[in-house]
Amino acid sequence: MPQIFHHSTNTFARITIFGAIFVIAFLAWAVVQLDRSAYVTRATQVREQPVPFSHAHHVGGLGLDCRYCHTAVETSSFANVPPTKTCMNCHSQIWNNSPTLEAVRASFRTGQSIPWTRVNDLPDFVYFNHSIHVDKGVGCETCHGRVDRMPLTWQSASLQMEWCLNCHRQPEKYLRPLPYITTMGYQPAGNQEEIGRRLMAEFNTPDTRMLTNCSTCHR
Amino acid sequence: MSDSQKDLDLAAVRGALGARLDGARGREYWRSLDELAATPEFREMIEREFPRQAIGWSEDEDPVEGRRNFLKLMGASLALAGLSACTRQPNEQIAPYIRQPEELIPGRPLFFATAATLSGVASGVLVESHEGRPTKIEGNPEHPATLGACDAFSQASVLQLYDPDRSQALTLNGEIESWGAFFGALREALALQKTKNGAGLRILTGTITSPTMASQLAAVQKLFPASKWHQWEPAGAHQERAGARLAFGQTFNTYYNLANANVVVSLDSDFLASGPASLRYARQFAARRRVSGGQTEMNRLYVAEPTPTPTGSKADHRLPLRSGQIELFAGALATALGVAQGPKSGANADIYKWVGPIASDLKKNKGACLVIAGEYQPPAVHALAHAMNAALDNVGKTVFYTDPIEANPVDQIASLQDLVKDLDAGAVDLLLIVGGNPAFDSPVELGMRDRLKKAKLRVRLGLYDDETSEVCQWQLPETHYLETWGDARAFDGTVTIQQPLIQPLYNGRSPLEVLQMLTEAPDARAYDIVRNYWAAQYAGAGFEAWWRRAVHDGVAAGTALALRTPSIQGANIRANAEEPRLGGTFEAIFRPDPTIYDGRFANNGWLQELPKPITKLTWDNAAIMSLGDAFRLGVKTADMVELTYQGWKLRAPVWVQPGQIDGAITLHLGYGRTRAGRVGTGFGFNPYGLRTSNALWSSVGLEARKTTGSYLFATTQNEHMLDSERHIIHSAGIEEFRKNPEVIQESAESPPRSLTLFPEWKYPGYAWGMAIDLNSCTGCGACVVACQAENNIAVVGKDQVRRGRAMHWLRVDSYYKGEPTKPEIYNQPVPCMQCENAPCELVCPVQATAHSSEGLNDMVYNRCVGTRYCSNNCPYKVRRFNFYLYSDFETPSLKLLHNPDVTVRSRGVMEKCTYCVQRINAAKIDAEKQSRQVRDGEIQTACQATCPTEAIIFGNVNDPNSRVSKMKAGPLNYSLLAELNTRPRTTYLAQLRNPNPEFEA
Amino acid sequence: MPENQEVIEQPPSREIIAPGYTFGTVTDQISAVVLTKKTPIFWMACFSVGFGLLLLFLLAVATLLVKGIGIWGNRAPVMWAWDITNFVWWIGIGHAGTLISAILLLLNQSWRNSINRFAEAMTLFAVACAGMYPVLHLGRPWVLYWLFPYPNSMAIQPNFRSPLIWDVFAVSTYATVSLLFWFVGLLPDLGTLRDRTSSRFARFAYGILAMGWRGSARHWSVYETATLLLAGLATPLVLSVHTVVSFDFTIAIVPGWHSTFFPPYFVAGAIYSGFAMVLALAIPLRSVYGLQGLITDKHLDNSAKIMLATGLIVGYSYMLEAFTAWYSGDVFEAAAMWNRMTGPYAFAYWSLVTCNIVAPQVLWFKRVRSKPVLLFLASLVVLLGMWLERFVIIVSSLAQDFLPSSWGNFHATRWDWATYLGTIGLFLFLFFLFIRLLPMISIFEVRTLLPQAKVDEEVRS
Amino acid sequence: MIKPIYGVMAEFDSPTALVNAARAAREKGYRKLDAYSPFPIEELTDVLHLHKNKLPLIVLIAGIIGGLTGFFLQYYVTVIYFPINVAGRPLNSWPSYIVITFELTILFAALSTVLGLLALCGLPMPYHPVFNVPRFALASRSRFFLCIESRDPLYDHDETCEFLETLEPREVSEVAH
Repeated sequence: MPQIFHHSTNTFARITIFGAIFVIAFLAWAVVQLDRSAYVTRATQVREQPVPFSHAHHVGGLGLDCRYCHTAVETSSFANVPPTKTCMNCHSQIWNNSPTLEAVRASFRTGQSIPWTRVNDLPDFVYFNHSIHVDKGVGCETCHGRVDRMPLTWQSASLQMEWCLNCHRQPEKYLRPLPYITTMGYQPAGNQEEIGRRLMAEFNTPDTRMLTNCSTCHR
Repeated sequence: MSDSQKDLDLAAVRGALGARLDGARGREYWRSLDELAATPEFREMIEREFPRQAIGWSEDEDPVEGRRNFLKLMGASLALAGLSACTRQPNEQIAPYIRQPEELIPGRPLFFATAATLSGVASGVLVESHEGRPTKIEGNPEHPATLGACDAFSQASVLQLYDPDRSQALTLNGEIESWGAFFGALREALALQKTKNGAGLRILTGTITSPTMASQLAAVQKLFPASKWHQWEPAGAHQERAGARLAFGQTFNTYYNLANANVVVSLDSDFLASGPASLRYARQFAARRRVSGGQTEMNRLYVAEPTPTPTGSKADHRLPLRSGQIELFAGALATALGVAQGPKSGANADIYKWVGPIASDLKKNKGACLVIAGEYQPPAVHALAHAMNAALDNVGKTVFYTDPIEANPVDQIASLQDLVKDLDAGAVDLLLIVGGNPAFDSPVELGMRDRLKKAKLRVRLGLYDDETSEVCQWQLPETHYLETWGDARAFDGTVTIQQPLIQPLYNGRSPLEVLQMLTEAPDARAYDIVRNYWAAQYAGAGFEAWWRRAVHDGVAAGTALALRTPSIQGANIRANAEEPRLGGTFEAIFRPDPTIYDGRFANNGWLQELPKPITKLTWDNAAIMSLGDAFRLGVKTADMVELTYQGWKLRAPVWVQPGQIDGAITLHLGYGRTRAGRVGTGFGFNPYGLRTSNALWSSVGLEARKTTGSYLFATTQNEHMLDSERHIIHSAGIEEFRKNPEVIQESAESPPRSLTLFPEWKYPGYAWGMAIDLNSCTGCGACVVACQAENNIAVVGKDQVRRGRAMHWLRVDSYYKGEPTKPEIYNQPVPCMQCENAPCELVCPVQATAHSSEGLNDMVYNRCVGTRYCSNNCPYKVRRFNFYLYSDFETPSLKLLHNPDVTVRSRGVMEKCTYCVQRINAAKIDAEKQSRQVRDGEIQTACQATCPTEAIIFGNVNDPNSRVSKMKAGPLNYSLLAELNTRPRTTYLAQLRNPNPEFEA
Repeated sequence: MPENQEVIEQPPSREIIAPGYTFGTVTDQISAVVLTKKTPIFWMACFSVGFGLLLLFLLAVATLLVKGIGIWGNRAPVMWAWDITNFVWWIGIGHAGTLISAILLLLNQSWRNSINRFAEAMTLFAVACAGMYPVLHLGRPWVLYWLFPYPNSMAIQPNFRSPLIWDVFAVSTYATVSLLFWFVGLLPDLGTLRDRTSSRFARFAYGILAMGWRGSARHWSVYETATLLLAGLATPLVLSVHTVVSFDFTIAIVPGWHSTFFPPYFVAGAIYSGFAMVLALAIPLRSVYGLQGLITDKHLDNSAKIMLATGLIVGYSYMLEAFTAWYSGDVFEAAAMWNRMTGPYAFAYWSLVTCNIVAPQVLWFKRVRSKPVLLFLASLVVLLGMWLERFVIIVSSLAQDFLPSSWGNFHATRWDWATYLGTIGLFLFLFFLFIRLLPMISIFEVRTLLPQAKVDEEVRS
Repeated sequence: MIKPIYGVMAEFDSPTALVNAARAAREKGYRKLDAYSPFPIEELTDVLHLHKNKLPLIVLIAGIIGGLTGFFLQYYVTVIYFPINVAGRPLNSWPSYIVITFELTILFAALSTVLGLLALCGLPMPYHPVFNVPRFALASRSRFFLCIESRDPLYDHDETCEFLETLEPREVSEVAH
């Protein structure tokens, strides 16, 4: 009988068989990467806003404290997006006819809310409470990043479960003294881990078993 | 709550909506309601209405996304959550306030006091409000009628508020009109009436206790002297008032104090579960039954009743009697007490056998006992009860009298017949029907449905466009009590100022505002009407303070009616010697339905799906009859019978009920609605079709015969008999218990903690646990609705319930023990047991359910893949599975109802009770912020908070001083199915009974 | 076909291969089934039935995915019903193949040579059908991958204590190993087909699959070791699979499930139903394709004997089940058993007893064992019986467990039927594709059965 | 150009003939030779001195690796990676891990068996000189072939052909590359 295959098919056949293993491995790896990619988590992506509000200017430049606008952060689960009134406190005086702020003034006139786009947006089955974190030494910067350097705001962390667990499993690596909660670019005075452990004792932070309960975040 | 928040002007939006509606005319409008709800205008309306009160994730490019994200709702995303992080978060938006009200902190609920009314009588409630959305009703601890507890009706009223089937627009003959147009028409009609002193003006209301409304009606009366005000309350306290008149010659209001009663005799009164003060009574009654520490004194309850009720289930002696025999029994008892002259023996030997021991028991407890006449028993029984209480000198100790709480306690049947007379005479030009549903629920022989049409101009103010609206030209949307100002009296006359929690959703007006239209100041707003009235009442300075306090507390100080001590007109007290003869017929017994009452709650899914006490029937009523009668008729449960009463006919499905007395067929009112809404229309059958003026509550002469066909009931429990081997309910007689306090422990088999191969898991810090006192539980079911409201539990509908797919996290099982004709009845609430060795956790392949360090059996909905293995392996069967997409993610108004702190579950995931973990976490966070421990009682689970008898106690079992620890430490404590060594954190306290030793069964 | 297509019909014989066959004739007769141009009506008929049911299956699955598990009759407390019943049934059937090829190989049962190929194929397809149910019965099938350990951003992994995870591993391993075993067995025959087919495409396809097998002595020596090793591995595996499946029940505390002798009981049952399926397939096939010479009455007889033996073990298990329920003195166990016999599912219980214990007793008689038709019927009865067994164990136990308040009965919906018939369709579809495209009998192993295959002793040394 | 020859091939009718031929060739001193048959003939293994192969060792090692992977995967996940209290069982519930440990052992071993088989047989090799012989198609049906390869030191085209003829084959043919 005549040969069915050309000589080269031998090499080809082997390559396909053993190559397949690597291809599959690569695909798996790719998916895992995609799962954590900025495309999926939307981290570092600037969101469109009705008013081009610059944290860089207000926090970095003017040095406003976070709590001037986000008033509920110490008392409520929700840090609160400031009412138009808060903007107008200043902007009825300064920049009071800048076209970029027209949306704000319009809102104040018509009583229609400014439709801000959420930047740090957890899935709806996750229950995050700002107040307890802020009261127990988790700085704004720890999750929101250097807001004072964001001309337009973006989400700095992945906000994925493993990211949350990093801190819930070893808070000592992240806690800071209460006076520095809103500080941007905070540098620990000394060894973070030691400070962290001291603070945990001070705040009597629950043990990590409790911090990693499912119901701590999911209900 | 500051009024500034209330001045939202929605005119513009309504304009848009109205314009839209004008497009769709007549009936077509109704068909197009859904479609309407989906239109941008409607969403805008809802959304513009709320952002100022609620932080709402509002519109978004994709309308579906937009609707979904409108509120803190995750549900639908759950379906996608499968791909977890692989799904990107959609763009969500935040609509902040313009000016933020200072007392409101976004993310933290506020509570406001107001009152829900039933048949006109108030029960005080606290309403939880999330950024302006009322989401949950709790009892008001300050209020005498509720004492912090809450019944199923009030719990479910919040769903009624958001019901998309509520009357949404003012209509004239089914076509949308404006309030202006109506006002014009009304003025015209009134002008005419003015000329004839209002001779043609009739107002028909339900029972009214509101002082403000009373004054308005008086004012109207002054303006139109010849006008008439009629009242009709289908399940009102007519008999009670008539009884008082019979006994005292004038109308009095009666209430009791069970805290002082050692012995209670109920003459067919379900005082623990129905009636305006039932919550208070239940609390007091349970307190006198609780055995703890050395205290082993229990009160004793005798109940004579035809159909098993929650009260009957608590009885130490339950005496099955036909409703018609109660009078005979009361007479015999009165005779035995020497209060009346009656025969000492009679045809019905049982009765005379019973009265002896009961009478001596009562005599032994003079001044500390109580005879309660059922509110549906004839006047004579009430009179006898008054006489006996007087003779036992209980007045002022366990029985109290005040002037009636109603504005005008007329004989409502007479009042209705009077109206009918005028209608027939064609004397009624303008008939204003405020609330109620007379076309549906008035006595059948009056044929109200057609008679009403004889009034020339018919105006109906109602929550729903129902059977009555159908026969009226004008249908005015009524505000829900959570939408407006008002006031009402409680059982003892205490006034609550009702305050609104939210702007009217559907452009409704309150009864006060509509009645106001008849007066000189037609356009006053509810707030001013109520405030001005009380300002007028309030003598002296400091009204503002008084008003603010009254509104804040939900109780107006010093408004309880003064106590009276009326004297018995002995002549009227006669002991009937003859019981009505059945003569081959049956006795018809009419009762308001345990869950949808007189039909007003027919469109309320929570109440429809709430299993009725004892029968566990949902979505239906039935012809409840005894096993004997069923046998004689040759029928079984779900067979159809034809009932005939004085020529009126009705087909109804049979329900064979253990404990039902032979010869009586009990029919629950309220079903068979023809125009209730999408939820309530067409379920069950309508007993009003047999109910005549002369037999409102019961009468012999009902004929029943088997007919063809059978019916599909939806019950949540099929098997009720307790067998001796399965130790599910532990109980003992009090004497037995006194002799041997360990009697329960000995009968309960529970393996020692050391009996395990595994190292112990330690639970330092908090260890949450629950104790349920079966001795207190009446099985009323309020806890079930409370749980449903708190935890966003979906309504699944009759068909799914029938397929065993009801979603209640907490169920109340009922069991019968002993002979089927007169069984002992036991109630057992079953939430998740939070087992320390949870069988469900072991078998979950994805760790969607696992144990928390505080001993909670956590359930992570968004991790669940839905193998349902956990449910199979749960010996208590407390896990519920979303077989379909049960949660409503579409209806805009229903989204406002959701509790933002609890995930709304989507299709294909398992769900269950976690001790209201959202409340636990909230309390813990607050405590930790103050660097302290959570205090005992600081966390109340929804079921616990609402329970009238405090049967459910939750707390930290690591704290030996917590209430729950103390209860668990007691000798009555036992674990359900302890032999499985699941180590439940939820345990039960065994039930005790206190039978009268003189009683030989 | 090239030269001498000398197919000879042989009368059935008591031997494991009819006399008169030569290397050529066995080769040609078996490969002819695949290589022939004309397809028999029988095949057409069965295949179309299978295909039709397969479409029904797709419809059922589509509806399930769109609407949810609710379309089935599953309810509280019967959260598992036909879904898991079918799963266990199919897995059970999927035992015979590997058993025949592995265990009988180790036991030197040369009669296996002519039935192991299609038995293995049957195993594969049965496992494929079984595999459908664990996926479809999920409330959210699209997150199936959470059942596998993989590095994820949720930082959470499967619960390795759950028998369902054990299932995932056991079944997927079993499927993989069976596939490998089957393919390895096919290699030489693929070579044969490659060399015998006349169509260029077929030659190419078989050529690729044969991987250049050329029957060299070197190949054969490694090949023999490999098959022995695979057999050695598959033997404990095949016994483990149904053991693990039985853990789904024994690990749970449901009365009627929680029992220690399930593993041997389930394995026996699996082999029982497996052999029933082998007979149900072999008997029609051999008569349609005239293979009585290769699949002789001897094969049927042996299979029948194995059925009888395993059937007796199963019967013993039923009795043991009842006995322990009574002897344990456990209220709930006793109640569950009593309910099984007298409760709402009594009919199913007693029919399964009839099908699995009473009916198969006829296999004691040689006269029955030598009547293919009777054997065929018997095996169908057993297949039905084994389905009922799983149904009763699962549903009747769940329907009435601990608290009477939450008892409730299961009623199958039309979608339950559609899904079940659907997988039967899937099975037929795959199986008849296999019949048409691959040799249903292992050619090279049959060659070794021929007397000519012996190397004469005297010429040696 | 002259095509180099892979070897010469003799065709036989019966396994016995093939075995004898192979033995004769070995005795003649040929080493680079191979026999082809439609089914395994164990005698050939001894005759051609096919030393025992390494497959069992490979499989053993793979199996052990699989087992260890299985156990420590589970141990790591439950004890180290995310310790969760499941049903009050200890974190390291080793009895529960037996099943998966066993399954992975089998899986790894089985995969290594098949890959090993292919590797040791030098498969896949769709192209091979012997296929150039037209009658070789029968090697997978009913005929038996002995091939002496040209890379054998003793190989000489004519001599080898003659030698093969002495073995009374059905036919001798040369195998082109």
